[in-house]
Amino acid sequence: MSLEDAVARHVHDGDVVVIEGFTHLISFAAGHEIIRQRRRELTLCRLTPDLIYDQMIAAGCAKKLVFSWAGNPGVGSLHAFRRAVEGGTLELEEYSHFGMVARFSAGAARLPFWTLRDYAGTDLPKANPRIKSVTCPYTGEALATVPALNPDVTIIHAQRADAQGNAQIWGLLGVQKEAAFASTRVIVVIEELVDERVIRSDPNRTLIPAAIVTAVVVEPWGAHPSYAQGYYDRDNDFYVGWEKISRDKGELAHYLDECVYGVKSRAEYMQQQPRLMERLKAGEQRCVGVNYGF
Amino acid sequence: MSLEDAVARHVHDGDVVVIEGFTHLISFAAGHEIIRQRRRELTLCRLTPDLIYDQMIAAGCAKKLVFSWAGNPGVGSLHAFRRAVEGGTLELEEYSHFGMVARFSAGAARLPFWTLRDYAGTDLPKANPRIKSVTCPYTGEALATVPALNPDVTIIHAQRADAQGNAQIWGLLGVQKEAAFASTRVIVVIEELVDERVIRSDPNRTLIPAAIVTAVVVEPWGAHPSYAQGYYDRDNDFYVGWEKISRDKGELAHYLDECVYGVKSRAEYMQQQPRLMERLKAGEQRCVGVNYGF
Amino acid sequence: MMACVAARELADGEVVFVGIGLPNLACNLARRTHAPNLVLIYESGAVGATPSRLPVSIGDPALVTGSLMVCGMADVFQLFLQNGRIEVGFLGGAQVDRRGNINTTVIGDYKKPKVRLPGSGGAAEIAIHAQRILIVSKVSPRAFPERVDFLTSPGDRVAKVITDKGVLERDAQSGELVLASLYPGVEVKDVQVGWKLRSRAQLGRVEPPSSIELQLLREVLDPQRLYLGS
Amino acid sequence: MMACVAARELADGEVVFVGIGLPNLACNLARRTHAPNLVLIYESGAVGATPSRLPVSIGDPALVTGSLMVCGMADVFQLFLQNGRIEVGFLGGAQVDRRGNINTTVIGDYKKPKVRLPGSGGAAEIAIHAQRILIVSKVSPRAFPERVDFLTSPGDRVAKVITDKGVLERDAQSGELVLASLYPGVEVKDVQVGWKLRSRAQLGRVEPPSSIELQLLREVLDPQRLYLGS
Repeated sequence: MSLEDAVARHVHDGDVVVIEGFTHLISFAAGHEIIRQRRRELTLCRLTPDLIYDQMIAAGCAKKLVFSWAGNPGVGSLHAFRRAVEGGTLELEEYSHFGMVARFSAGAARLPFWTLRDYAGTDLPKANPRIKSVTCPYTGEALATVPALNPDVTIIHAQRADAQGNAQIWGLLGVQKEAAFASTRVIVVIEELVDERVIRSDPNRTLIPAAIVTAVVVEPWGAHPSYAQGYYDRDNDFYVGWEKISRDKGELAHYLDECVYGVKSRAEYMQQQPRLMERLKAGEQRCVGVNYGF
Repeated sequence: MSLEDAVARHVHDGDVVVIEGFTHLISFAAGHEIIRQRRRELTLCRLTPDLIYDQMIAAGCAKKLVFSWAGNPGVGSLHAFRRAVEGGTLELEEYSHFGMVARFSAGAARLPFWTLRDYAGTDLPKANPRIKSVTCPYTGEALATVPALNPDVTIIHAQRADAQGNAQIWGLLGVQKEAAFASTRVIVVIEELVDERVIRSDPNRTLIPAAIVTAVVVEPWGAHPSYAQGYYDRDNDFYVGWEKISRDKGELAHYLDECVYGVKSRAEYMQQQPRLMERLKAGEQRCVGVNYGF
Repeated sequence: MMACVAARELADGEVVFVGIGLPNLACNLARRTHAPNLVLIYESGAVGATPSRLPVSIGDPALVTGSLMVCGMADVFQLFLQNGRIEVGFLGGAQVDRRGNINTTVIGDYKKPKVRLPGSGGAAEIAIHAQRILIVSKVSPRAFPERVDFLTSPGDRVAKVITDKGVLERDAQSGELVLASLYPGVEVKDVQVGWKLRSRAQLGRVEPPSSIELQLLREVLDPQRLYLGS
Repeated sequence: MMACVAARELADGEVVFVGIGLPNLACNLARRTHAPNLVLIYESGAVGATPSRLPVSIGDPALVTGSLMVCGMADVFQLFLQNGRIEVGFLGGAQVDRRGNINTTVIGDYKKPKVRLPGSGGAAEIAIHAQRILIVSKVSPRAFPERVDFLTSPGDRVAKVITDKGVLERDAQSGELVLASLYPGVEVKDVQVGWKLRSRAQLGRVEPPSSIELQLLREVLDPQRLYLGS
């Protein structure tokens, strides 16, 4: 299925949408497609909104943001996000990283809440009344709780999968597994389509099984300017450059026009900037394999 | 460190002891060493007591058993266990598999309890008052809880580790990670000691980090008659044969005399039965590797 | 016969939580006949296994080699079962009662058992979370009492009980097991349970195993007759 | 200077939860001098990383390649942090107050912020679960108010605040930050905060960076001066 079709079918106005990936494997391709298809009133959830949600906020897709750290990692601010918050046009629901991880964990286990030892002494529960507490039935102590997060659709970028969607990920795993299992629909976007035998040769590497996958999309370089371990490096220059682009509404609009609205697909996006491949292509560092024989 | 030293130092009379591994990677070597060192009054915890706890119960190591399924998988009963229970000489604390998994999960996360949707309509909470319930602070519904399990010592058999104890496991993972993180002390018994570079070549494969490991012991074939994926197959003949041995107290005592008390180490145990290696040695089924480059 | 009937209960593409023995045979028979896309999930964490030999336990290494995914047991119970991803669960038991409740814990009193059975394992949560439960068990008045001695797995989601004489179903209205169909050559009076068993108004007659089913079972799936018995 | 002082605070063999920037530099400096067995854990899930280049984010691929373990974030927060396995945690913040509380959420009112900062990230739980917190932050009356506008991370476990002028410590009795030592050439009056800062009776004087420390920082660890500034 093409990414255009997958977004058209499975991402609707008003949906609770998750594009996960902690620095690694963030599906910018899917974010751009959602912008191109002008989805509106989305509730965007993610630990780290990162540049992709900054772009989606700037493009008017978002009604609300559920998050735990909104910055340009290692660089500075997300300026479209800041303008929206400081201007009062974006609703916020804010946790810490552990709180967001716990929300996805509860959602994935289909429990209504998750228990964590956290938030004592902080102002976070005052800012977010959905952070509550529960009393341990054994020790009597009070522990923090967060409610389950069950997105309408979660989009995961993975290194490889078979045609059914059995997806393997290595390197940083973030909360992708929990987000996918918590979700009603799951779109898996992959760098590389592989034969089922490749997946079956190393079943411990499979993070997301086809049984929970709604659509599989092959989209090489679909995570740029984020990265895919073993495929291409993070485009740090782009992250640094985003500070200047996002500070200025006009420049940001120009970026969207040129690199998002101005292309039809990720393939066109990559043709626009052919030097990316030579600059970012990954070197070789193969793992020592294992034997699954018996 | 030798297994003899590891057990002498880290397993004490009266301890809460876990030897985990779901069918796969059960450290029979450690169980036998505990029997040889005549540890007493142990609280043995494990989802499936399996033959190893049947042997430890027969040898008089156990005061109490915490478990969820006590049988000889695919064969029949654990007769030493049954004699002890039907004779009233073994204290039981019984859960379902999910309950035991949840107890280890709570212990590993250092929470006092874990929440699960389970036990409604069953007699299990009547048989075990430690199964309680909690009210969801969001939906008001009642959910089951189990208390954390934090063993004094957990013993894990792993396929390979470096000298520090960074241990990699593939194939069935059971609850080994949770049991190890829940435990005060962790003994990792391994098939193969590898250079740190092997571990570092595939960090996603590491299940137990050296930071939580108390002792590392190299003990090839230490899981027999259980198995180690990629090293040797399960000795099903032994499991089938256990039915006859364990039915009869005298035969069981004879087995312990010959194969446990009668040998000093796993190496001697293996010399006793040289045909095991040719019969059970694993074939080759290598995984397709991955690239960790960037 | 029981394996064939169980196999026919499975629809193609379903996600099935499998135990060892007859349920495993039934699933693999279904995969080779009408349901090639059945997804088998074992309690041990193996997903999508295509074992190259008949597994002797749910932790058999043959279920791992060449499977689609292997995950830890916390994931099996939280992400698959409790999450509601399992469409069919197989259970057996020493006792099955009038309401489809199952006992795999003790015969007699819990504190002073006459017979100590293995216990729940995953059976309690399979019965609670799988969308549809199939019980496979030989029928007799002793094994099918009015009420189980210990309720390990609630019967609410039990759809059918596949026995060696015929198939019982859980009646939606009364909640009790009723006789739904008989195997060839079996009469109603041959199905004896510990309560007054009612029959469906339209009692079905189960088709005998086809020659293809028999051949697969006897020559491919269980040539050593580990589970087929006869 | 701040990186050197932070590095010296780390004991060999400790398990450290590391952020990017100066804390990362400090840890890698410590690893190459007095603490070769420091175990670095990044929020992103990389354990025991030995990065071949200076990581530009805590999710840098260089932290993964050749690390000892990579785990999901649920494990990072539950099995490492909440489990109590982290001995030292590094934090920074837009505001640090008299009691060591940190604000990384908003300047001004939460509902109508003057400046919207990134938020907690993992800072709330690092402050609650790491056994010892080290704050690294440049000192000024604005950045060190009497009370933070928003309390993101509680100060209870703060051991030291490493600034660009000297080191503050949390006084065990009063619970407030006091001046503990000064860098070479800095006077007490140069350390300006938003409250009346008390000093330890015995005010320490920090040794300047050794030539080895300087060489490692400038030529090996951050040759491009991404984080060293000057």
